[in-house]
Amino acid sequence: MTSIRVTETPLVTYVLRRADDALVLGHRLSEWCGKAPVMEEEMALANMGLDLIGQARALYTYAGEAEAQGHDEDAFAYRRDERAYRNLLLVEQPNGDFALTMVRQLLYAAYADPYWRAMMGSSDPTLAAIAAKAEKEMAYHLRHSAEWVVRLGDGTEESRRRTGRALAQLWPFTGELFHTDEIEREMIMSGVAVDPATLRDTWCRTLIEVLDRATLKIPEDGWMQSGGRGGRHSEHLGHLLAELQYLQRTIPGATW
Amino acid sequence: MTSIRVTETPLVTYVLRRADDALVLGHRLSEWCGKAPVMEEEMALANMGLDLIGQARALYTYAGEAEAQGHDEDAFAYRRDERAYRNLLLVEQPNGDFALTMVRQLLYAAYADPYWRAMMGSSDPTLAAIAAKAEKEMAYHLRHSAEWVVRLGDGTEESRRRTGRALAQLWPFTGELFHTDEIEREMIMSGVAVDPATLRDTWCRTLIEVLDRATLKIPEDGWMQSGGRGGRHSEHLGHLLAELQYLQRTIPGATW
Amino acid sequence: ADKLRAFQERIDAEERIEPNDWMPEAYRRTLVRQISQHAHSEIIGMQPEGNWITRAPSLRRKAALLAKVQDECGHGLYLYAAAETLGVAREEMVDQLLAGKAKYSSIFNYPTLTWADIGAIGWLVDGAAIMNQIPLCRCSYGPYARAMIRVCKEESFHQRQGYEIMLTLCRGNAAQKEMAQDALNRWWWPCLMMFGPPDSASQHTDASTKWKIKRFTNDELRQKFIDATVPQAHYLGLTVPDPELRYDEASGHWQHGAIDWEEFKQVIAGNGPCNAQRMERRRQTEEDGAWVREAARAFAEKEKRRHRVAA
Amino acid sequence: ADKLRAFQERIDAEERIEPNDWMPEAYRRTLVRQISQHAHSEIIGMQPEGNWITRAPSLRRKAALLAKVQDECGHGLYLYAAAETLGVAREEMVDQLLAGKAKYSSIFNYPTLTWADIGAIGWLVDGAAIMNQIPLCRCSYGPYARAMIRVCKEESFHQRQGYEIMLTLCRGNAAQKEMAQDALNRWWWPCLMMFGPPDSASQHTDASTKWKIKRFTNDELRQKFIDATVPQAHYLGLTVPDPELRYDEASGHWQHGAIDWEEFKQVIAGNGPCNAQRMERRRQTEEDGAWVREAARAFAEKEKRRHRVAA
Repeated sequence: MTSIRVTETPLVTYVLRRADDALVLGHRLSEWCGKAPVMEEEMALANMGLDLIGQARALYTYAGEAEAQGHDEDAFAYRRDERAYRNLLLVEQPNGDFALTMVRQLLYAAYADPYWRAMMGSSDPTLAAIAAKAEKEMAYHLRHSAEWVVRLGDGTEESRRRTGRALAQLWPFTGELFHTDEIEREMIMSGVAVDPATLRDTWCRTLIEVLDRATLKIPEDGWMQSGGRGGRHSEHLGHLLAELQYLQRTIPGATW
Repeated sequence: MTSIRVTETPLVTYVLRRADDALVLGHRLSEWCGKAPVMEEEMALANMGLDLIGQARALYTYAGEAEAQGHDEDAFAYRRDERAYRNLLLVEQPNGDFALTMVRQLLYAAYADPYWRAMMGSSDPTLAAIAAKAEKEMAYHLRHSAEWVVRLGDGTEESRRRTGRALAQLWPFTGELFHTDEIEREMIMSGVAVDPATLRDTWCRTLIEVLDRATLKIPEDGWMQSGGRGGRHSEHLGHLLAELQYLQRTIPGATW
Repeated sequence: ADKLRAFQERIDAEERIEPNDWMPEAYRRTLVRQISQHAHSEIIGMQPEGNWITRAPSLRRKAALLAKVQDECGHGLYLYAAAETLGVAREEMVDQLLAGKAKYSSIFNYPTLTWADIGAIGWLVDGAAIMNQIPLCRCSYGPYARAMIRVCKEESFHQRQGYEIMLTLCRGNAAQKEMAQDALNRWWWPCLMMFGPPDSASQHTDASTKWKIKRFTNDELRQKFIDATVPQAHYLGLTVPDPELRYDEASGHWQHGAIDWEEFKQVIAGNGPCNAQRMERRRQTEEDGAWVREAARAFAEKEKRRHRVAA
Repeated sequence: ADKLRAFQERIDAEERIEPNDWMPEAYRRTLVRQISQHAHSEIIGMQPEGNWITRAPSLRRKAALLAKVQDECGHGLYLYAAAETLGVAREEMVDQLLAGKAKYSSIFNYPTLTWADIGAIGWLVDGAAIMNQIPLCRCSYGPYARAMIRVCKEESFHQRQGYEIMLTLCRGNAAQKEMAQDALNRWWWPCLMMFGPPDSASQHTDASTKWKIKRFTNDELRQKFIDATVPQAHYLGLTVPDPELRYDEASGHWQHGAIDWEEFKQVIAGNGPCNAQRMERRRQTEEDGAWVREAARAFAEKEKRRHRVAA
């Protein structure tokens, strides 16, 4: 067995969930490397990927401290199976075309930016410090993805069609952003975490404003998918992890 | 380390090379599953994939016997790194579109069919027995891929363009089919193996005949790529193996 | 009306109806709907299992899985052929699927997350399918009945194979056993839903029963499945994820807890975890393959002309 | 002729030529060719390293590699900008690359097969690049010289990072050390070829030297590289794959065996292991991104009109 077993406490689980969000989305963005539609966008996509991988590293490290079982950032990233990953379904969706990637980034950043801003007031000083850095980064992701979504939505027929389709495709994965469960409630009660329900209005307003400029409409709220927080993923995550983890699984226990 | 170390003798290496050809091409064909352009072709692609995986299994098992280090078929398939794989570069090339897959199959089968026919006379009875089965299978692959190449070459403008492009793209990988080295020569001398040089005329005649019906021309012999037999692959093989081997690498030593 | 009576008499006498025989329009429609749904299920069903072909953990399993998925495609093809005997073309049926107008089994809208899911699908999904399909081997419509005989034979082979995968995992290491239990946890309830809504809510049963298309009610088949499967789970050393499950000595049946029909409704309505993905993939495949089909048509045309000229 | 003499005098006085200064057409052409080739190399060079971003063996390495590839793109961008000061648009240069009319460094036509290749590229390829580029920081053309100062700073950071990857592997387990040696075996000779043909066969040296674009010959730079690198390989405990390599006490230089210039010729001619793949990928990327660039243009047009109306 090359997999670790995580000793889950509410704090460990809470932190791992955010770390997984950041890593998986960062990994997806890194898949664009060398394939961006304009060279300037290579830089931007890499920037955003680096921000997210950085957030993941800080959060994994903190999860390791909170767990106190000697697991470092790489143990969490490289040695947990798909079912132990706790990221949102939204962030694991494949890149699709550039419109899909940018809409995905917008949907996530419009949430993550106010989320981390609020988390700056966390009663947990480590999380508050991570939040201060992450908030600045996510504000940039929000700005950047919003600009592209506006440009694509209000660009050509083709770009508008693609952007609308991306929005429709990803919308069912946005419900999960605002879910809470027993674990999260415990963290909220103790002031460690913020209640995502309090972020929903901001998220909606941001999207309405951006999509309005993009000449697009927010989809009607239909059925929402969920499962990521409990490790019930889409079929896409397994393939991502097979690639991500291959080397550590092949030569386990080495220093790289 | 989850990788094995192969004790290479000329026979072991010779057999592993053919086994790797069959496995990698079979794996590529299996990637088409659920994506074929017509349902009848799902059946045909799976058939060919199964034939090749079957050949690989027989050959790996024989390599294990010849090596006598207790390695079974799965040890060779799942626990060798990219640099230890010995397949032709041709068979690891990504599927591309249906034209590329069929041209790749034609180029390989036009060689493998006469190869296995000749190998039925091998002085090694196990290889002769494997050859008898493989020859029948490869005759079908040749027929089937030839039919498609003719149909696509002499179909529409679009299909002709794609088929021609596939041929140009894959042609540089055909030189390797006819290479021999020290190891192979030893096997040829002892009557275990056939000299691939003796198959070249048949191969050429088959291709000229098929491509003629397809209204296409055999490309001029330019520079030929090689390296697969020595484990110097293209960048594509590593990604294929990351997927192929993931589970055995993750939970090593288990029975499946 | 005479025709209708004669038709029903043949049905009652357990005679097979054949393509050229007279049949009521509703009988034909019911059969087309059911057979094409069944064919679509086989084709869409290739996706969740196909997802693991490239990652199967041994060459033997890889070959068996590829062969299994190939069989499913074969089932789809001869079911389409059976439906075509009722005067509807395969293309038409596929178009209906792509347009979202035809259904397929809701079970294929769940994802395969681990290798154990391949075992669970063979054991449970194929097991449930067989329960549904064995009575169809005696279906009143000849071509469908004959197709089902062949399908059932292959399915029970698949089912044994799936069970054997589970058995191997359950006798394996802790990680493997955990994987097997996890798969059972996720597939159990969706499999019970495969038999359709409870009899109290089912719409099609009455006519289908009269015409001997259907011979058992949903609840009867579901009970058969549970009775057959629970002991197998116990033999594997797995826990069925139903805390209310208990054996009723009096009836000799295993009684199950309440099924979450809301989930079933949502999956049927297109909201299962993979509905969108499955349809998108099928649509993409059709789109990507269009140029190939066009080339094949163009070539066939040319060949025809050439033969005409030669003749 | 006066202008030409004045120009050469400025060059000889180590003055920088700036975009608006007069310059001979051949000087301009030489610079455009060299700078754009250099820019293309940075952009194409993203591919072999990019191939390992998704498989990097630790998060630290993953982030560092992604950042490195991003830097390369940045280098490409400011080199294109430097070339643009000579009156040629980036699009034009990229078109020339895609049409196969412009070259890029032949080293990027070799594949990255293992993680150690990422170390080897940083250590050897970037090391060789720096040897080539440090003299360019004093190149007579101002914008190019300034771009190179920035590039060199980042490259030497990358070079240290690559060496550190190799060091970690060489201090690791047997599999890792083997990986490192294998990478050195495959990259050594191609890296020596990066300095171009031997002086006896080089075409561009003369004019470029007179114009102080080039300050050392290919062989001089190659020797510098070997002298710097061989002791590093020894420190790593690796064997340089050149049986004829030996230290010449008299000259204080490492003397190397014969370079296979036929291989170099073939790679330059488009026959390297990855030439076709690299170009195809670049072409595909351009094609896939066309709709995005079109949308951005259309949006910018609309915005302009809107501002005009508002004004």
